[in-house]
Amino acid sequence: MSDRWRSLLEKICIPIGALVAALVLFGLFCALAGANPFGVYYSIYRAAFGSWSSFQNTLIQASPLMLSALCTALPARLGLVIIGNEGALVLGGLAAVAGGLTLGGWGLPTPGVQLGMALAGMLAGGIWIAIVGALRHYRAVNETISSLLMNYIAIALLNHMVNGPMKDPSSLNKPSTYPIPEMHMLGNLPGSRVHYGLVLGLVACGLAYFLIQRTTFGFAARTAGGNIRAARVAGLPVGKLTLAICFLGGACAGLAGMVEVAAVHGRANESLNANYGYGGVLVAFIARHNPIAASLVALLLGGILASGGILQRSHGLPDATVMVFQGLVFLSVLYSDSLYGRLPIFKARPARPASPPMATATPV
Amino acid sequence: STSPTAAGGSDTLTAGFVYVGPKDDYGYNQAHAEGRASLDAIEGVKTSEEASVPETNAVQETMRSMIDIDGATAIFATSFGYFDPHVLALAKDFPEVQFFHCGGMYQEGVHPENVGSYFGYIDEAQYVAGVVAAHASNSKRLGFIAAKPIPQVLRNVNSFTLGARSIDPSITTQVIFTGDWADPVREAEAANSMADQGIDVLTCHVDSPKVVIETAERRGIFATGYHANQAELAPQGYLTGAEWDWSNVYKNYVSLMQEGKTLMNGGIPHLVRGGFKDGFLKLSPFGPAVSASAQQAAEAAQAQLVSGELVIYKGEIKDNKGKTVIAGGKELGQTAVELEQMNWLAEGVMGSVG
Amino acid sequence: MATEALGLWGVPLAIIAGTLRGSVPFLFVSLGECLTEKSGKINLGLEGTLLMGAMSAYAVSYLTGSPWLGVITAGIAGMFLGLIHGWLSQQPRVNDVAVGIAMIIFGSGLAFFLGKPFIQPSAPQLPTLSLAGWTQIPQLESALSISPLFILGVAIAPLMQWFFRSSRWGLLVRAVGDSPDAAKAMGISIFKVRMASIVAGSFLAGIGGASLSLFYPGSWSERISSGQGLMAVALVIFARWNPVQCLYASLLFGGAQAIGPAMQSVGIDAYYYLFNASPYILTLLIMVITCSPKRTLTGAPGSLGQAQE
Amino acid sequence: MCLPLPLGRHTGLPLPIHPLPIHPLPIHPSPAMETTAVAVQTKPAPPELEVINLTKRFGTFTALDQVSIKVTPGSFHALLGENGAGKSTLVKCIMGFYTPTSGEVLVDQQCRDIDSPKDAHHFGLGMVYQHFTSVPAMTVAENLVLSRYDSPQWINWKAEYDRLDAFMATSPFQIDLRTPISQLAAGQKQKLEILKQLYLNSRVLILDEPTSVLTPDEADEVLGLLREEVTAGHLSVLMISHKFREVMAFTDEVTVLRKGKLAGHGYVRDLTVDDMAHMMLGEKTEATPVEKVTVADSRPVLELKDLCADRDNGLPAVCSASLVVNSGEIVGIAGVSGNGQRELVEVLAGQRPRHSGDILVNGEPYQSTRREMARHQVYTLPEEPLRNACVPHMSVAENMALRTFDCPPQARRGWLLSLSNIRRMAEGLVKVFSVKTPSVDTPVGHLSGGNVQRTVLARELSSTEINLLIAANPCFGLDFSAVDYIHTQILAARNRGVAVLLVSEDLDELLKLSDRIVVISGGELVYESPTATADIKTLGHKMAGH
Ligand SMILES: Nc1ncnc2c1ncn2[C@@H]1O[C@H](COP(=O)(O)OP(=O)(O)OP(=O)(O)O)[C@@H](O)[C@H]1O
Ligand SMILES: Nc1ncnc2c1ncn2[C@@H]1O[C@H](COP(=O)(O)OP(=O)(O)OP(=O)(O)O)[C@@H](O)[C@H]1O
Ligand SMILES: [Mg+2]
Ligand SMILES: [Mg+2]
Repeated sequence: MSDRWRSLLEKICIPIGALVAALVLFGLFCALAGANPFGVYYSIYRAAFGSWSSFQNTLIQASPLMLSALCTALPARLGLVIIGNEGALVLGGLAAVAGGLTLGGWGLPTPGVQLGMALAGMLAGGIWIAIVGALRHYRAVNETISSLLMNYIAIALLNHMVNGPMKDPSSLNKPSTYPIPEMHMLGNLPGSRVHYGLVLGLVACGLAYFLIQRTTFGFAARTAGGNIRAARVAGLPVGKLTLAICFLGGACAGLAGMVEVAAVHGRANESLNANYGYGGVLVAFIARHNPIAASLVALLLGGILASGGILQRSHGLPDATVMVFQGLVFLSVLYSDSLYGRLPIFKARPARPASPPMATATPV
Repeated sequence: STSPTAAGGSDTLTAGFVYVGPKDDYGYNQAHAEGRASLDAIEGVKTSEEASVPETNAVQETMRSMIDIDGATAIFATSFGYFDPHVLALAKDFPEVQFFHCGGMYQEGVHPENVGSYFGYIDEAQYVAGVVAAHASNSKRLGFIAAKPIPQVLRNVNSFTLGARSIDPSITTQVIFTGDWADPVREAEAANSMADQGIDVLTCHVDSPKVVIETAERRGIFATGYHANQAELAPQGYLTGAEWDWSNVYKNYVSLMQEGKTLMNGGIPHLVRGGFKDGFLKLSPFGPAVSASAQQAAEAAQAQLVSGELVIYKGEIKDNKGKTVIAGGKELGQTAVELEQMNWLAEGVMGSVG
Repeated sequence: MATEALGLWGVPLAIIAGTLRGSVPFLFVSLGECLTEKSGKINLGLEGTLLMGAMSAYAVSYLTGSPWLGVITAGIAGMFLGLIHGWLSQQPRVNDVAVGIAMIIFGSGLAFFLGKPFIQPSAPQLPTLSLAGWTQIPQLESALSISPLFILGVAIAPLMQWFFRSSRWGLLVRAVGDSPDAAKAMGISIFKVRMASIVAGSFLAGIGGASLSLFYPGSWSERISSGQGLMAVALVIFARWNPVQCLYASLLFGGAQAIGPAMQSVGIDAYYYLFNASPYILTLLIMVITCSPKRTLTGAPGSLGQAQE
Repeated sequence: MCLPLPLGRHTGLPLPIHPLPIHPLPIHPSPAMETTAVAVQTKPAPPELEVINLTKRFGTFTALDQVSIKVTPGSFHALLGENGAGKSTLVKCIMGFYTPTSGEVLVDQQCRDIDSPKDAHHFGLGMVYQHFTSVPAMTVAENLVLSRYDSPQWINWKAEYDRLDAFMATSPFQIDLRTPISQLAAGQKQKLEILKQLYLNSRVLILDEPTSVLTPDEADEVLGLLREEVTAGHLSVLMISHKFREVMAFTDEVTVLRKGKLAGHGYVRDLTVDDMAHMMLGEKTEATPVEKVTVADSRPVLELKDLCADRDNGLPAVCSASLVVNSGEIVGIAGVSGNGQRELVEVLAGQRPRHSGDILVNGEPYQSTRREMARHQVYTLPEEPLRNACVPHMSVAENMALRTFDCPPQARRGWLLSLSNIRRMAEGLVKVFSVKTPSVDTPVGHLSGGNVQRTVLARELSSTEINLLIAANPCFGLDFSAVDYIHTQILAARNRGVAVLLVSEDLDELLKLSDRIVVISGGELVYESPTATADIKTLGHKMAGH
């Protein structure tokens, strides 16, 4: 077995092993709670991936998570740990509504309004996280903490706006903004009930990957993220990079907010604050901040969320069961990351001194 | 006779219930879950329920899965925020399934045929609770801990105050908005700060009144409950409470459906609302601190509400800024549209809608 | 005894009372986080620990009738979650922030799952200590009826400070947090020291949870915590990794929580969403003012947030 | 020329500076040393330390292969070898810091299981690591107390201070007990490391490049004192060093490693520098002779005008520095570490904001932006390259592209990376600069210190149009062939007309390379002289702050 195959096999086996381990643990947990683990497994499978209809549910749950995850994954390349996704998302949604209503009011055609909403959402989310980046760069304020605090502030702002200045007086018992006209809403992918947010999410993940790995901007960001002192020696504009990458990350979360309002809610209200932000943080970390991997992890989380209901309805388990499941899966996947290169089966045999390819591999 | 909507021609009626929070919250969701549980005893009815479903497209997927996987033919969506766009979207996709939404938002001609609304005038019970509170209060100052200044909540605040002021017009109600449907620490903080202000009867409109009632008991003041019966939490100070009685409502719907009636064939009205008279509400049993005279007054008020003799919103009513909001001689019955758009606080309420 | 209204004087009183009541969970989680971070690891999962503590304390208090047993159980439940965090976050390539967020989900999921049967019943509460023998004003009396856990927390803060300065273990924790390489060279097991700090920190956070369910607001429900566990991380930075300053920061936060309701109760009620966000705005502002790119934060453990080799 | 021994040890006064040997000469220690007041007391004799057939593998890579070494009691033993030969790995295995793959460590002829430095301490072994191992946030006293394995659970600071003061009074060096480590200069930190081992009563002292951060004076002082202790029979020392001068002057025995294998052993009195170099490299090499040519039409390239900068803690580090560096000239900045030279380089390299003052390059204001660096062709060799100039987890190729990744051919249209061109260029540089790396895709953090240095050198010196080179301690910790290589490169650059600012704590290096020498002390440039006419005595006095 050559080393390449071995490492490929490792990359496939370890995550699958982690999922299996999590399922076994969760099965034990369910058995203790009095449910039949195998019935539970079957239900989860059926509800998340079992049919096209249920898989669509998974896709629907996954799409905001992909965009939201980028808000953590992109700045992470610069060494910043940002957890302000929720805040950027709700403000993005709020701004998208404001933009959509304004542009719609001017009588712009639908594509224009949609583009305007997307830009407004991205701008708002982007600026919100760029503030975090600016505080980091110019005031050395810890970005994790400031972004956490900014979440609370953004949600308060959302509540303030939809209950006050931006309130539609006819939204009586659930204060909301004015609705976006039906014709300006984002539609569904043909033949499905999955909205175009999924496409946006996948495209954004692909673009983010390309940006980081294949462009000079990404190179500069990775350099600054890997060692800021080296980046300064190379004269890289660390401040501009910080602001730019925070803006891009925030813009992705803002876009997620725009998708939520333009494809689902049709208006902004407190339902926007539905924990897609923290879900996104987790997705980004599990994907080790790799945007492509993030889209896959988002699918996994989407599947778990999609199967949450069936646990309650078919097995009489309480609503918190899905959280336990989610926690177990993520803890197990996080742990599995540490196993790369440690499992004897996947270890390369110690090279014999005479073997030619290793001769160069002896640093002195 | 087979039900026209039953899937697979079976006689069993399957109903799905969706709650926004945990179904044992001592409050809003619990009241619905208890209503659902009352259907267990009925022959030929199967229910399926899911709790803690957020008001995102997750609820659409939940309802869809109840229909597809559990074979539900009737869905009870119990959170206000489920209606638009979620229930409406699903109703379009499943024209043969009936969707009942708790919140009274159905509008004839605007919304699909297979959507119906149900809601109760719980402010009637709040009015009666106000009557009891007025008797119990020494300081003549009542407190109301409210989540948000939305019409439903304001209506409860006003009815509670009007009920109290029908006994003693000098009574005032302090209202504090916490801004959140569930935030125990802030609710406790509000309760304490009201107790510090000398308020001696508390009530609330939040998702789970547990903390408010318990704090009131600890501070040695009275409380009236909301959503469900919280008497156990305050054996001393619990006066009474405005409770939902969803079991009546749900049983009623189910028996209509079992008779083959549907929203679509006009057998079930699209808008079902009611108060004491229609069995939507009940009062918690009176607590030990309720005097005989208070009890009499409360029972009298309840009886008058049932008979229609008593109309809560009868002019002239001023708001707390002195403006007349309901002109003298004008009567707004429970179905009046104005009441559903309430954005004022009645005279005697201290606070503002922000 | 007729209760006199205090009018505007009620605001400062309510804030003081709110401070004494509401700061306990902040105090315990921030002390726990302080201990954890001094060893060089971040535990963002204290939110889950707090909920687990609140649930288990309430459950045990209800089942056994002894609130103090509940407090101990809460600590132990916290330690259990701390063990998981401590072990997992020290594996190579595993990031502690990520583990923290996964632990929030796992811890709160477990707490909600196991806590279902305990939402309805009323559990015996911790006794109240009254410091108000000298006054007849009922509002003051109630404001000065404080939690025994408050006293405990106030005592732990300087003790922990002293622990870091004058005990061998305290020095070890600081050494591991500031320079793991140096600690390793001294033959200290970084893994064990961090594990012990995380577990002990989680013990404290668990007790913080007990104070929520067994004293104030004094009941168990799934929304009992409003982010106190998450805020612990902010509080510790705010307090510059100094236990006594954690005490001050917690008092400030407890007080800030009371501002919104207290203002409304005297009729100042515009912008209450923004008022409710005031603790967060305040923290952010203070951090912006006190941080500077020209200086490193004093007290920050050198290895905080750095990846395991 | 005999070794000058320090005189003012207990006076607390700065030491008088002695003329330094410029070329390494074989010097034998004067055998009969005066016994010191400290050491005469009844200290047990050091144990014998022996390593037999020790092998250590990191993954598939064998860092040590069947190495044996013996440190006899009361000897001063040197461990030599090229960068990456495995010296540090060997001593870390002895100390229980690494677990050997196979082989035995014997103390007093008994096979011992040493699993941690604590066990090693139990057998009287103590080590000063290549990198400092004090805790920066704690004070000297806290570090000393913590380092003791038997310190009490609860510390009575008053009593501890009394004991520490007493220890300090009798110790060879004095350091203020209440200063946090982060405020100590490098030399002081190194002294503290050694002090710590004396405080711990270690009998066999292992030193990993202990003098690399010290001035020659300090190095002689420290090693001289240790030599006394060894001669008095209180201590054995196993020292890793790249400096033949020190080896010849202070040690008795040498063991040489080459590529993880034992390459030789011998007594210093029997060996010459050439012999040792031969053992290290396996072939005869000679230092490349240094030749300087005079560069025509020299013009000012770098001008500093009243430059001021602050330290991390906000206190001033560089005060009103004014300086000119001309093309075809090497200006050396001499100084004891911690006198502001690091901050000065950081400002020039763009790592630190300046407080006030101007920097002109080619007569134009210079802000250390990437565009200015490219326009004026300014390159930097910062000290500690892994910390200052490389991204450890990025590949050698990517690190080599740090200067050029945004220019064609490595970037297409200014934004699209061409990974193949980046690799190709790196492969070329790896050959030219003989960087020893498994492949250009290896993370640079996996290379040995010398090869990291070479990687940076390749990146910074590969441009044909260098105009200004700023180098800070470029040879820190490198073996002599690497040092020779770098010196040759720097001189070649100068001879091409490059202006070079060379900051170094190694006075020998400055005297060898620079045309003009400037002394920095307390953040101020206090002395300047052409190297040819520089008075070494004055230099020493100025460096010491007189
Ligand atoms: N090496 C450094 N260490 C610490 N702080 C620094 C350093 N360099 C700059 N700063 C501080 O960071 C802030 C921004 O610096 P500066 O504007 O030079 O960054 P920049 O990377 O050039 O950003 P931009 O390109 O956006 O201007 C200033 O407050 C400055 O004091
Ligand atoms: N932890 C490690 N993992 C993998 N390889 C290592 C590790 N530590 C050292 N090596 C490798 O082992 C070899 C020997 O390293 P070592 O640090 O012992 O060299 P050295 O002789 O001390 O060199 P120098 O003079 O530069 O200090 C080097 O090639 C190095 O890359
Ligand atoms: Mg070494
Ligand atoms: Mg080395």
